[in-house]
Amino acid sequence: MSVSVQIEDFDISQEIGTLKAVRTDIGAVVTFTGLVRDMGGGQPVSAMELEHWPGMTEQALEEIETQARQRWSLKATRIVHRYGALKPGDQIVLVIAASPHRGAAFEAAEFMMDFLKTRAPFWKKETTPQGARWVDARDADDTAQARWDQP
Amino acid sequence: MSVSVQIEDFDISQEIGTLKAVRTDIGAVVTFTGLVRDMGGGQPVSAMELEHWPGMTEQALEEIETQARQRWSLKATRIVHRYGALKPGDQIVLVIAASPHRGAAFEAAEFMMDFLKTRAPFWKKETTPQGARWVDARDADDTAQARWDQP
Amino acid sequence: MKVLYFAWLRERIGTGSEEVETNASTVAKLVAELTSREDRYAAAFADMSAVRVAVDQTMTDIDASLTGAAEVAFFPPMTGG
Amino acid sequence: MKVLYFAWLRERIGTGSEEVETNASTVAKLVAELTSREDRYAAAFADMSAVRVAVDQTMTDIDASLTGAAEVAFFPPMTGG
Repeated sequence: MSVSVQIEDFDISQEIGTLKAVRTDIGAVVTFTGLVRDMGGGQPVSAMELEHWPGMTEQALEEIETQARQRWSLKATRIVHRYGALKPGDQIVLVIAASPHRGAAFEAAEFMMDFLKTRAPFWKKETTPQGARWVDARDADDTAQARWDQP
Repeated sequence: MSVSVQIEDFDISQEIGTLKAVRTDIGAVVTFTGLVRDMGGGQPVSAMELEHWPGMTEQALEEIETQARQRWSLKATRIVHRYGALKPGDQIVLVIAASPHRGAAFEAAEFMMDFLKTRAPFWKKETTPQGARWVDARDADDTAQARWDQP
Repeated sequence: MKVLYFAWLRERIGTGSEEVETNASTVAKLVAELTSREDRYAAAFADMSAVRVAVDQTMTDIDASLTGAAEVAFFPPMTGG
Repeated sequence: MKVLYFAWLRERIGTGSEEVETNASTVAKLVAELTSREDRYAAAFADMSAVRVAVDQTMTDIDASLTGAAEVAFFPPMTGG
């Protein structure tokens, strides 16, 4: 269980390798990787700047990880989120959930992503031919997060 | 869209790299990796032998990939399944689903795994202190697959 | 008729693939014929609820016709992934 | 009182962090006070439905008390992931 907020890129195989290095009781590993898309709001995107709230961000990601581990039986979790200057195709975020069985790993990874979208203090600014603009929060992300409240 | 049935290990970062090398319209990549667990049926497992049906296996995996791409808007998919002699901690299977948005990527990856569990001609034999035994199919896997039939 | 066996069926019968001379018109009749021939087939086909069948690489059941078929495969439920 | 601004709030106000001398008892009163001081605050706080608030790093709303608080942060809805 650990989180990193960093400028540097990450390597998924290496991150999984670290999680499973010390154990052989993991049967299922689910990863989610978010990438910068070349289109946003109907406009071509040439660059993205990711702003965050240093200190607060780590705390928010740890809280999301803790909640996931309270809800599912997980052997390992990991969240890596980048900030700074990115371009289309670049990796933004990595979430990993490892469990003995696949159902828990899938659900926990999706849960962490849904919460991260609405609860982690990051703000995206995209550069388009019409200039730079801050990305609006999507209602769909609030809906995706809210479904985990249901009993 | 491609499948591989191989003895060799695979590298997840490299597999994702191949999928996204030629495009920047992917926002979400979900991977599932199945690993050999050190316990099976309450017994410690020291080794696993994976038997398959050459020729038929590739066809079954391609059919699963095709179905996933008919149900969700996916930019890329990939299935790699190993056979032969494996040991606890080894990677068995990799499924990747890439989409502009995360919901489709999560669902498609889970769909492909559920079908793979019951529709791909593989059979596992585990070595335990009580000798070698063929792994029984799990009812839970049939249930997991059947839920995709619902409208 | 080419007949394939996988996993513990292959082990009990002692081969993964063989040519069988038969006029059986259905999978069930082929199973009965093999079972009467030798004990190792009887051992493999003792509990048909644990056996799955494919005719010409298409999953089917014990009552499937073998008319025009080139290949039959017998195996336990799949455990991939 | 330490006040933080992120994203387009930071851009409109022209700083990400500042010390503000205030006796405002709630977030709403602080916003009103800043808005009356300078146009750049008025521009940033023109539509408070698009602004989120945290007091001492806990998400709250515009009516939250500032009694005993050391830090207030203003930012648009988060867009991580």
